[in-house]
Amino acid sequence: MFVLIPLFPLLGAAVNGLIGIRGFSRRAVGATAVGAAGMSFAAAVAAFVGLLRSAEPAIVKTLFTWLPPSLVRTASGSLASLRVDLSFHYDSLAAVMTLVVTGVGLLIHIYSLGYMAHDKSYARYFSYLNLFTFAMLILVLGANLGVMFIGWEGVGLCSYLLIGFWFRKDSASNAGKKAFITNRVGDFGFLLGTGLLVYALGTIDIAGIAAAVEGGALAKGTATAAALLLFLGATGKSAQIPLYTWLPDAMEGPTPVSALIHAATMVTAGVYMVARLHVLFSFSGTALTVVALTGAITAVYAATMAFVQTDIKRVLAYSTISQIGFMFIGLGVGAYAAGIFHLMTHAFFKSLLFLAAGSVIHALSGEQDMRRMGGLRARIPRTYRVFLIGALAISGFPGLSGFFSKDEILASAFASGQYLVWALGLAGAAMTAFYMFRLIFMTFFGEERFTEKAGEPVHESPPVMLVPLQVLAVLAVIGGYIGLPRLLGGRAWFTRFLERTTGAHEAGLAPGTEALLMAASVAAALGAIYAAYVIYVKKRGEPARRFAERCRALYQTVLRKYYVDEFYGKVFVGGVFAAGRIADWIDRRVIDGLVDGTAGVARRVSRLAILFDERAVDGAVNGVGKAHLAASSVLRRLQTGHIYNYALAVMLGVALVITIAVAVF
Amino acid sequence: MIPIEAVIVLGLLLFAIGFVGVVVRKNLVVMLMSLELLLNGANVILVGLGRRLDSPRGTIFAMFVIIMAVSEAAVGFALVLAYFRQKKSYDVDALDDLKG
Amino acid sequence: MIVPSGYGLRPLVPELVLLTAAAAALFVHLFAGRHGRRAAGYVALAGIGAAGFALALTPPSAGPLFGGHFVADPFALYFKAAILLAGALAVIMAFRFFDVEGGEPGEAYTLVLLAMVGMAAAVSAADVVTTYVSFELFAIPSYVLAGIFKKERRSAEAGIKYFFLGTLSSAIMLLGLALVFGLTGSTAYAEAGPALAGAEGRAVLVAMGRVFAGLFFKAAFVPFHMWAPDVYEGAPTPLVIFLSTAPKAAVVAVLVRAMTSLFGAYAAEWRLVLQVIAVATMLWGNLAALTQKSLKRMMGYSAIAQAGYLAIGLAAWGEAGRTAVLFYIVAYIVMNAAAFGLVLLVDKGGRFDESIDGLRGLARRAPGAAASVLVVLLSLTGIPPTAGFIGKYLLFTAAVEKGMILLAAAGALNSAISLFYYFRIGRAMFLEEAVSAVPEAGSQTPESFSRAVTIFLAFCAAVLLSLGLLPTLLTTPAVSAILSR
Amino acid sequence: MNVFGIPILTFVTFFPVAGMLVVLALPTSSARAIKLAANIFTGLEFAVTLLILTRFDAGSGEMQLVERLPWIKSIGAQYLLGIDGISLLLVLLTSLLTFVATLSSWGAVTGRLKEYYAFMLLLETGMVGVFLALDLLLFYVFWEVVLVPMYFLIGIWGGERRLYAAIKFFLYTLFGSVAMLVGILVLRAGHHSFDWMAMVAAGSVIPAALQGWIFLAFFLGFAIKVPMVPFHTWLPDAHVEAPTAGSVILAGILLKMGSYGFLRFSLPLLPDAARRYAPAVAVLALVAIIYGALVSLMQKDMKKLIAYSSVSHMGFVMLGLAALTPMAAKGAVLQMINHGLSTGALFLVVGVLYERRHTRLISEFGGLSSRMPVFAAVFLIMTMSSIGLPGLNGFIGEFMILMGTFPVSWLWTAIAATGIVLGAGYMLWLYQRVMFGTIVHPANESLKDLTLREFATFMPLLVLVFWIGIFPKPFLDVIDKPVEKIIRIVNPAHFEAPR
Repeated sequence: MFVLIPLFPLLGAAVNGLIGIRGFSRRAVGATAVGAAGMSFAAAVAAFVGLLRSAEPAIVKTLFTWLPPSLVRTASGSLASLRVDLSFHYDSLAAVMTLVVTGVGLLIHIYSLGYMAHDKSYARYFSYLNLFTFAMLILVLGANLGVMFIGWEGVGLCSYLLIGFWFRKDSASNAGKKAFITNRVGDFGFLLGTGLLVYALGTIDIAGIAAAVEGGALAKGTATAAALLLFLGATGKSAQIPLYTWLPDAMEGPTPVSALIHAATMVTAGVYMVARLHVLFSFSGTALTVVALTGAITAVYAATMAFVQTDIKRVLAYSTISQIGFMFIGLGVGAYAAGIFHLMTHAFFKSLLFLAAGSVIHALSGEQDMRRMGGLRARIPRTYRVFLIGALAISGFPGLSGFFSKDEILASAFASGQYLVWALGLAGAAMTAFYMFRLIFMTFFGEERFTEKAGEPVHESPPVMLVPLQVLAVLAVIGGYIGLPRLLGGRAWFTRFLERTTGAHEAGLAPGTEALLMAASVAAALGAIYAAYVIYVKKRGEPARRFAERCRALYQTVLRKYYVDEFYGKVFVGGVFAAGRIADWIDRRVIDGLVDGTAGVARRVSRLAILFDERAVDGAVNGVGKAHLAASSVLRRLQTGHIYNYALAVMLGVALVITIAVAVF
Repeated sequence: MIPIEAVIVLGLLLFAIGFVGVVVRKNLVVMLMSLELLLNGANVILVGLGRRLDSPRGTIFAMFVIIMAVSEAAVGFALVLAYFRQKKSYDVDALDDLKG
Repeated sequence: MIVPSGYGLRPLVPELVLLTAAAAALFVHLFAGRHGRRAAGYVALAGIGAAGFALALTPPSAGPLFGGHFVADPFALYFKAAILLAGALAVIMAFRFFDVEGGEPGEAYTLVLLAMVGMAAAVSAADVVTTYVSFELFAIPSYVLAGIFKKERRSAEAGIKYFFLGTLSSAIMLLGLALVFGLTGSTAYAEAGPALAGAEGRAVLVAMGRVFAGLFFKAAFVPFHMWAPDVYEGAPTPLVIFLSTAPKAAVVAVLVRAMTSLFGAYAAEWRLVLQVIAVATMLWGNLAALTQKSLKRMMGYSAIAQAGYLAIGLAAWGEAGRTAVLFYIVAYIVMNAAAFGLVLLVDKGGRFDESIDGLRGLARRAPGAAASVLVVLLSLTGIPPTAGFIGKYLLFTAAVEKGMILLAAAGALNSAISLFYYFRIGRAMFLEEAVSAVPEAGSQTPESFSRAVTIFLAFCAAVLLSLGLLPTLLTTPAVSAILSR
Repeated sequence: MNVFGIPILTFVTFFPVAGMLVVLALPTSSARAIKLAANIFTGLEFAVTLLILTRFDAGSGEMQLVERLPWIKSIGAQYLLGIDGISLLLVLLTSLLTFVATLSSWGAVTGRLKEYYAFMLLLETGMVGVFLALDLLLFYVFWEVVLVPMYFLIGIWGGERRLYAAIKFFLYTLFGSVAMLVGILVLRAGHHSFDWMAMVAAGSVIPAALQGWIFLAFFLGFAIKVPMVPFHTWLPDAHVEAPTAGSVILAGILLKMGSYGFLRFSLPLLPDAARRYAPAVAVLALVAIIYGALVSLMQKDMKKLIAYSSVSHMGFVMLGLAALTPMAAKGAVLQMINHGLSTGALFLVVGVLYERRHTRLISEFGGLSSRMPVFAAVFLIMTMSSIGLPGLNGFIGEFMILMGTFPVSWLWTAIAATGIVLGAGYMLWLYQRVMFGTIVHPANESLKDLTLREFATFMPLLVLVFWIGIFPKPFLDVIDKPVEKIIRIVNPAHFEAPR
């Protein structure tokens, strides 16, 4: 049943991609794509309901054998038969993910109908979007690392195509390429991690890995190595340190794409993967710590960069990186459910923010620079309202979804005793609130800094765009209540539902401590919002400017993204190209040179130059060849034409023959 | 009786003189004569050996060689003459159209 | 000195037929006059055909005849057949040559036949005297053949060079043969051989070295080969076909016989000698061919190199080595005939263009001939599925089986080197365009292609291909010729 | 099983020769008839190779449909053909790609048609023969037969420096193959037979030291053909100069002859040497993977870029074979097929552009996506196939090679995986530079999208790219047993019961 979920988007992509692109009207294209997304969502809901009713914790459905069995000699010396089936796995974790993917996906499909209405490549766009949904669902449902990897790379491909959707722009196609290649670096880790598991366990089946780990078949060191390699893949896909640089650039894509792929779904694939392999990560311990620390550092680090960005979408991009850091904190302290909970709420409010930002951009006919916005509150009030909801949610304003999920993560971090992680998380939360409201204030408050182009007045978006926004706003508000913690009288339903898959995790905090922590984060968030208000509304951004001037070096460093892009460009890309040039030089000069016999000896044989024109020298082509030709001309000189020379040669021959014969005798 | 060694040395001497003549002299006719000397050197050895071994075969062999030498000389002269008609020269150094 | 009853002169019939044909050709030449330029040739061809017929009817005999001077074993018959083949191919091409270039071919046909008599005798010789006499019997006509073309100065030069060096080398060989006689007191191989085994080794080796020198000279092995390129370039092309193939066949037969009967006890020594000679010959021939501009001279060096491969088989010896040699000699005759025949394909106003450039664009102008030549080139290089490949293959295998892996490797390497120059021809024919497709008015005489040569080339190609695909056609008689001895 | 009374393998091998004769018999003036005949023959040939499937037992690892006739009795050479799963896939690939290449030549080749198609058909016989011959001498014969037509295909219908490229190709490969010939001779001296099956059955008769030498001789021949660094420099030249169809066949099939030979002969016949030298081969393969990728990155000519990418991809194949584990080896065999399909298709892609613009310089293009959407899609799919996107064929091979290699050495796997990253780099950059951006060059404004005939040539390749990517089981099932059999001979330790 649940296998149908990815089927619809696939069909939608195929229909639009093969037929729609040629013959369909825009309406038909839209209907196909949205219909596919809708049916997929319906199927996801149905499957979810089915899972709730079922007593089974997980359903596995195998379609067919993908890679037939091969013998593998594992680390322990035993022979395993590695078989990879095209099989799917549906449990509470997958259920949450499919609902998020198809639900948010459906809304974004609808939104796109309006946003992309004037684009020439309408069918191509929707075909890619459907294809993405399909790939993401494969990633989520895959029952083994192989199938997961199909989705993993599939979403990467779609991301590549959608970032570079407006391929005439060089920046767009560059960004797409950068995203793909950075992800490939992550895949390098993913593949090696998979290889290590094959070697260690002889299986890449997720259930099989879990069973083997629990059965004690894996050494701790091996587990750590495998987990870290896989996590390298996760950092690529989820834009964490050190592979985060592609995500801000990815904003070159259409805004709905940013919302769906680069906020709500694809970038959380790494989070999902770690959660999916929680047994492995938990067993290692060390790996889990690395995950938590990476998440915490990324959360703060990315937030600092969001402080100084002026491109509305780039702020959101850094925010996404930061928020995914939070998710990894949750996973890293063992609170898998909390991490996934945040994943879900983040999907609501971040896609809301992106789509709302898209609405702003739409209103201003493509303007993305916040320095040329301001005062939009009055001009596009509906967009403003939903944007504000999203900003409050992400800031952890009490009662909104972000508050619950973030709080649960921070509480778990504190409970795990990793206070550094907790402290970083708290700081990150405060920073989040600050830059989000910096964004709100710069965009919607103050004076209007934009110039209206003639014939394109600032306009509110059409309903087809606003309705999804409003739905998402509602979700961003109420989405947290399914995981309402016990402290606040909830039953933590979401956590318990997920713990059917991830196993129980007790925060083990005293209610008092928990309340205190909650208060701390609320205070941090509210304080940060207030600070933003003072700086950007009351003082019209003056303090920020003054700060930038006074600490110019620091400001520049942050603005230039800590020069990491430059560093990567110089060291890695530059290194590869330098190596490429060297290799190319070797190829042309050394190897072919040796072969071509550029050796001066051969060149000096002047007769050859006369004999062979340089263009078509069959003999001289080849290195050995040139040497031969030189030898040849020597031999020719020996052939003098004189009888007495020849006669001497004959006598020499006689002597030679006799000498050789006598020598052996 | 003359020792066989002396006969052989004589033959070899003749042979060597003939060879040196072929190599050193530049006149084709002289070279032709040197060739005859070569063959006669061999003949001396053959006849000497035949006597020493008390076998008629040596002499018979030598007679065959003489016959062959005659025809060779005839052919050789014919070729040299044909060449002379074209080049008006007996100089062996002129024979270098074919080389390389 | 008793002739075995029932034999009489029967084993000599092929030689006698050739001799008769030679006389007949001479007469026809004298009386047919200028109108019958080809008449002597037809007689010669008929004579060769009749000799072949006689050869087929000659019962092979195991033992020596005529007092141990002569054997007509299957081995000898095989080589005689090969020599007849070489003669026939040469005579056929001679028609074309003399038709275009003019000249008096009658003597040439006679001399070819006479030389063949000498060769046939040499192949059967089982006595040092017979060996020497038959050698001279084919050597003397050869000198004349090289210098026969009076119109061409280079021909006379070729004749003189061949004559002086040839006579010198046979004198050296004579000295060796005399020494054999001196050491053993016998001239028959059957008696001398065993005696040599017990004689003073160094003296035997000196004798052997001299005998081999004479043989190597005729086979154009390095360093006795210096005459060959000059003679091959200077002599009339059809006679080069003859001179570059038939004597080698005869010499190889004599060598094999001398190695088994006379110097059988000194196998270790001559095998090393032949290894060195083989490598030197292949390398020298191939390397020197690389930079030649004249097609004919290049093919001359190619002929030298090809003989080097034969030496591999002789060095390897054994049944396999000799079988390989027997196979390769036939392939060699056909390949060489075709290679030199190619020179006669294009006639540019009464002359043959001997340069490689003259072949440019041949594939377009004469596709059939070009395709045949391609097969011949593949065979010369040793690329399957041609006789050249099988032949080289057999030679190399024989060497490998005797542990001479490096020798085989050298042979293989050489066949790769030879690709350089053989495919200069392929390139000219197929990949390049003719220098000027349209002859400029008056400056160039229109060229004509000979249908006969095209057919000739096609025939050679067909033979090479069929021997390449079905080598058993030749290996079976070769093996039986070897085993009979 | 017979076709017209001729045993099927013989028929498959020599049917193209019949085609060649027919083409040669047609009058030179009737270009259409010549093209038609050539296409019909290659098409029929493909159909007949498919017919083999009906009598092929996929579950067996043994040689099937064996045809044995005496050939050269005196040296024990036989006319011995047989087919197992490995050969089957390669023969199918050969007949398919030849058909595709012939089809793609319809408009591309205009001069000297008769010779062109005759050489194409002769080439096909050689290639099929190489994959079917089980007698080493016969194998060598077919191996060399391939050389000549390819030489002429490059030399006559090639680009500007075709003469240079053609002779370079010929010389390189001939040097390699004479080395191999010597190896064959020595091998035969040890076994007194050319019969692959008999040699395999006889086992390790030859002393290990001698095996080493033979292995090196074989390796030289195969490594030049594959080609492995540093024997690869003939490849870029040959590709750049060859006509499109020639490139397709060169990359698609000829290179596979090298890796096939390594798997079929070097491994099972010289097991001791293979075990000893496998790490060295693997290291060379790794060098090829990285080196090929780096050099690709620097290329300005599309064909050259793809040629170097072949060096990199064939490095994967050789790594898979040198790992000596069943999984890696199976991956390698599949990768041979994959590389044939995707690189063949990429050369067709370049050919499409070349036919329109008569240049292959990347800088001449840019922004083509907007003018040629269908072409863009095909190119993209093939690019993705080449860089190993899961779900497409390329991934399966690479994945199995990497997974199979890991137990042997994690370091090899890691280095090879780096190659995958680089592969994405140069291919995507190529795609970007050709397809994305705005159209700068005015000549590109009027480019036509794929014609129906062009699309039809891509179609079978597209289908297979997806088929192997999604449901590779039939392909892997066929090669499972034969590959395992070979690996069992070379590396029995891999299969021993755990101690």
